[in-house]
Amino acid sequence: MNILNFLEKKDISPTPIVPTQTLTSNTLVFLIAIMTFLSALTFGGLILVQKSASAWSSDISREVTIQIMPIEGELMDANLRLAETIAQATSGVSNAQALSIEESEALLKPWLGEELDLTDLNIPRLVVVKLSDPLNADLLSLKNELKIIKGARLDTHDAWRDQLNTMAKTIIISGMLIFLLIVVATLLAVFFATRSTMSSSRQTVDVLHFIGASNRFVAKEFGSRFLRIGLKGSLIGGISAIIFYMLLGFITSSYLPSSSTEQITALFGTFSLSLWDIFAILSLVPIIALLTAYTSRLTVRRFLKQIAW
Amino acid sequence: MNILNFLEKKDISPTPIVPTQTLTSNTLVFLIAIMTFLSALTFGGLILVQKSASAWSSDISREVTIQIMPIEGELMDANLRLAETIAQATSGVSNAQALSIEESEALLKPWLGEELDLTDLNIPRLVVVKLSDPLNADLLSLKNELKIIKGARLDTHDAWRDQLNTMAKTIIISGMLIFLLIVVATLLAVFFATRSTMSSSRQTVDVLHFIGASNRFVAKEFGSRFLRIGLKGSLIGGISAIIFYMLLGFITSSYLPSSSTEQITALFGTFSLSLWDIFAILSLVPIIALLTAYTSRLTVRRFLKQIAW
Amino acid sequence: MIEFNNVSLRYGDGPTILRDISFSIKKGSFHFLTGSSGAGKTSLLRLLLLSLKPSEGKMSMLGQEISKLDRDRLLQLRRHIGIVFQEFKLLDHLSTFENVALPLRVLGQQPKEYEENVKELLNWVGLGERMHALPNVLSGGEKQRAAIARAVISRPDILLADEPTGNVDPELSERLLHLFAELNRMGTTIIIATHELSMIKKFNYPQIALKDGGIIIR
Amino acid sequence: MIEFNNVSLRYGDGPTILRDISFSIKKGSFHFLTGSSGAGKTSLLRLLLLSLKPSEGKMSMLGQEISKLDRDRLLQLRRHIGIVFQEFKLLDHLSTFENVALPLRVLGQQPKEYEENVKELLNWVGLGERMHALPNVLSGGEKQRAAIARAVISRPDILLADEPTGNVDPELSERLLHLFAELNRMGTTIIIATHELSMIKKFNYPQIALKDGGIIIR
Ligand SMILES: Nc1ncnc2c1ncn2[C@@H]1O[C@H](COP(=O)(O)OP(=O)(O)OP(=O)(O)O)[C@@H](O)[C@H]1O
Ligand SMILES: Nc1ncnc2c1ncn2[C@@H]1O[C@H](COP(=O)(O)OP(=O)(O)OP(=O)(O)O)[C@@H](O)[C@H]1O
Ligand SMILES: [Mg+2]
Ligand SMILES: [Mg+2]
Repeated sequence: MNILNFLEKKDISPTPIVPTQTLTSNTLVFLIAIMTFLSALTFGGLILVQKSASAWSSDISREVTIQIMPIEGELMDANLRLAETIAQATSGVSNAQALSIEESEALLKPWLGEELDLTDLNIPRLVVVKLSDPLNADLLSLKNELKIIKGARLDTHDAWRDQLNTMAKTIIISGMLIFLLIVVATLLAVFFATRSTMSSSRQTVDVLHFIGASNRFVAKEFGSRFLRIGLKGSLIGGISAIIFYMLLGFITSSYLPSSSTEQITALFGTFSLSLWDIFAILSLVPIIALLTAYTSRLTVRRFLKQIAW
Repeated sequence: MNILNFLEKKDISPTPIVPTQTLTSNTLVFLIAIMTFLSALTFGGLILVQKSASAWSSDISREVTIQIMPIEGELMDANLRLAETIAQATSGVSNAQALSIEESEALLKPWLGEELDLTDLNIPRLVVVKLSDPLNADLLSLKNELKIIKGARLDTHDAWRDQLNTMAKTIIISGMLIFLLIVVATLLAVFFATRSTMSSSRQTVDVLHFIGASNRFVAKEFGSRFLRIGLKGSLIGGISAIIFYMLLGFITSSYLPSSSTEQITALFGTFSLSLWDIFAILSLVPIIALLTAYTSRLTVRRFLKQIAW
Repeated sequence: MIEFNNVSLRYGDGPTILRDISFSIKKGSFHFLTGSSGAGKTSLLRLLLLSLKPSEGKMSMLGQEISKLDRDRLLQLRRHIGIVFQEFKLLDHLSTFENVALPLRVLGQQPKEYEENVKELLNWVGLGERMHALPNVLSGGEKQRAAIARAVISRPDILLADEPTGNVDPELSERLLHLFAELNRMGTTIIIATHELSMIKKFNYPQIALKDGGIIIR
Repeated sequence: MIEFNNVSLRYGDGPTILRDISFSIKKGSFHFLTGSSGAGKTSLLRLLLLSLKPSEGKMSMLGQEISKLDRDRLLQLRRHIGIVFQEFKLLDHLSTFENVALPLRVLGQQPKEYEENVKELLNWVGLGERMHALPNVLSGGEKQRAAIARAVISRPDILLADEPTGNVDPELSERLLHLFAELNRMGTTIIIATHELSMIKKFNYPQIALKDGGIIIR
């Protein structure tokens, strides 16, 4: 914490009128540090979930499938070529490619067993259509045009995507609830701690009043002190959170058995925060510091109102 | 908080020597309440995940499947009956039942498309074997005996179960990490807050010393006070956590669109804590209170060592 | 300068401490305030410091009717009043020097401007060598002198002092009273609460004597 | 009873406050402790209360060599000593009654046992009516009397008092000194630090005078 000492200093000569290094203020710094840490953790978690959810969702939405049923009297290969052509002509499609029989088999194998030979079965065949621009792709016209091929059906995975979105939303909303909870708790904690610090500084306030200091003067002296406490605490908390994430990323990538790493990656994406994410987390620091300063300013004001006549 | 007032009282006549209702102690109560709340939240989350994971896992492990490939010259129906008989004779198996062709089709349909008629295809057939006692079922002998049926294969879903277990373990370990973190933070917070409370009671301690009170006497006076603070704080926190869970369960079941409720249920099971779970969460209350009392007792001891000569 | 009209004071619903008190004090005068322990000397001084409101009656100070002032004007008025508390009320985390300089800081003066004055005054009251000590290592008498120095450093128009010589030896007592007399000659109105009969006799200023809630000026 | 052998005292590496002091005080004696402000009266009393260690030299009290005692024995010894602090040191959250009863509570007495005694003593020092008041609403003199009552309630073998009459009027002062004299007659050894020459003259007990770090007993 020594590197944070600069936060204690002001211009050199006079000692601050409000004592700076008391145990109560250390408690407050610590408390703010914990709360910032927890907020940052939740916040980082939110970023990670949100990222992987949108990654899943865009993976899925970048691909639609045309399924062609084997129908007596239709030439499957010709139909596959036709579907490819129609799809490729649709706006927003980058590429359409029929799966070979072997590829289709590979998709089915886990369900039908290893030894199955599908070559002499008439199984349905698939055309995988890659979208360059999922949002603006004209899937409706594609669907209409496919009607000329008997047994063709367009599968846009909508149901899947909906489910995924709902799930991601649910997780994010729960996370935001917890985040809010922690922020509210932080503010309450600051409020209580400010009051207790104030009341242990009651003597100082009294004396300042008796020698004619205005409420503005007193509030300023306390305000700047609490801003410094808030900054110190939230900096410690924010930096700890980033270190925590770095350690976590390091541990998951190097120590855990790779099978669980895969699980985690599937669930949360990689535990790697980009510079932007770190920046976003660090932006909590000034916010919490300012909230602290503001809360304590309000508290000080109320306190001063109560004790002057 | 009025109902908690009884915690403040002792026998009637003399006022406690250590002041009971100061702002610093209110801050401490509040702080402990928050930390207990967060611990209980994490703890409850752990219970929920653990429960649904073991529910998944036991759902899976209660069932194994025998897959029989269609092989030229074998009578599928006879083989199915034979497989059923062998399975039923194995210890730990409660029931074995071949799936009808329709049921098999139903399993395949999502993958092959609605319109597919499998009746004239020779698809592999399944025998679902329910285990009464998954741990002691003699799957090895079942596997051996099935060798007499050509094209039969036993699928114990081991890969699936492994994956699920790894995932659940990962989540639980992460949760435990967070839980530990919060507990450590609580203890640190109590430590700091105790010190600050002590130093604001410095005057009291001095006076007690000057009139010849022993350290035992002083430590006892403080100890009982901190135990009460810890109890009050952790009770408030624990009860809030339970209320929080109840509200959450209520909200998820009545207000969210049912699709997201399903998602949540799939992920976490229902948000319903059993009486036992509530009991487990509440067991945090005395633990945290005792930890508080113990931490502060140590702090008080150290403090007393420092100031006496 | 100071006018009391039928002022009464009681704390909460306790007994009446001061009953129907009326008096006026002229600018530049010097009074002792006497009365037995618990008679209400400190309470009267707190009225004069504007830190207590009278339960009844009117008071005006420095030409202003107190009940008509808002809070900011009150605090402004206080800057013209210096006070020595019976229990000193020094700030524990500030050195003696900084405690004494506090009123000047509140008035907005910079360290450069007040440093000389503060040091000179500290030397005068015999605290030159304890300047950098914190209050809780000072002896009783040293604290009292620091409190006196803080009260007079800003040359207030009115000086109130509550038993300012209770903790110092008679020699130093007299020296401090000479300091007050000096300030008085320069125009400061002074009211000193004290028990020390020998001082009262020696300096022979008029007395405001409190007895059973009323006052006698002699 | 009390023996000082070449005792010296300095705080940290500040100047030496007491230098090579030797004296002995007999059981049942009564001394005034005098000296100008900052001479070291409070410091000497803190040595006697065992709340300061001498920097050099040996002291023994009640027949025990202090440097040889462990902490528990020290605290035990303190129960035989009553003290009136210059700044009172009453506990703000306890009523006057409870402050005075504190030493008896520490000795393990129950409320029933001490209630009568405490009330009687409070009446004697004139605080009967302020018994349930908290210290911060007491006047200076009332606090001082409460502090005195707390010091004498347990009938200590040694009574130390630091300017116990600095905040009360001469009449009450004399009354309180008579209380001390009464205790003394019953066997308590008494040492009172004071500035009040009139008291010293009137009661005419021997003086321990501090000057420039040394002492003169007369
Ligand atoms: N804040 C308060 N609330 C209630 N009663 C109070 C308060 N302050 C003082 N008193 C009571 O009012 C009476 C007068 O107190 P005050 O301090 O004015 O006396 P004083 O003349 O200064 O006495 P002393 O010489 O002992 O300092 C006392 O009985 C005291 O207990
Ligand atoms: N804890 C301390 N640390 C450093 N110096 C101290 C400490 N306590 C007292 N002193 C200094 O020691 C000297 C003697 O102090 P002491 O309180 O014993 O004087 P005293 O005789 O009681 O004076 P008074 O009559 O003013 O109360 C003073 O100069 C004081 O500043
Ligand atoms: Mg008074
Ligand atoms: Mg002293």
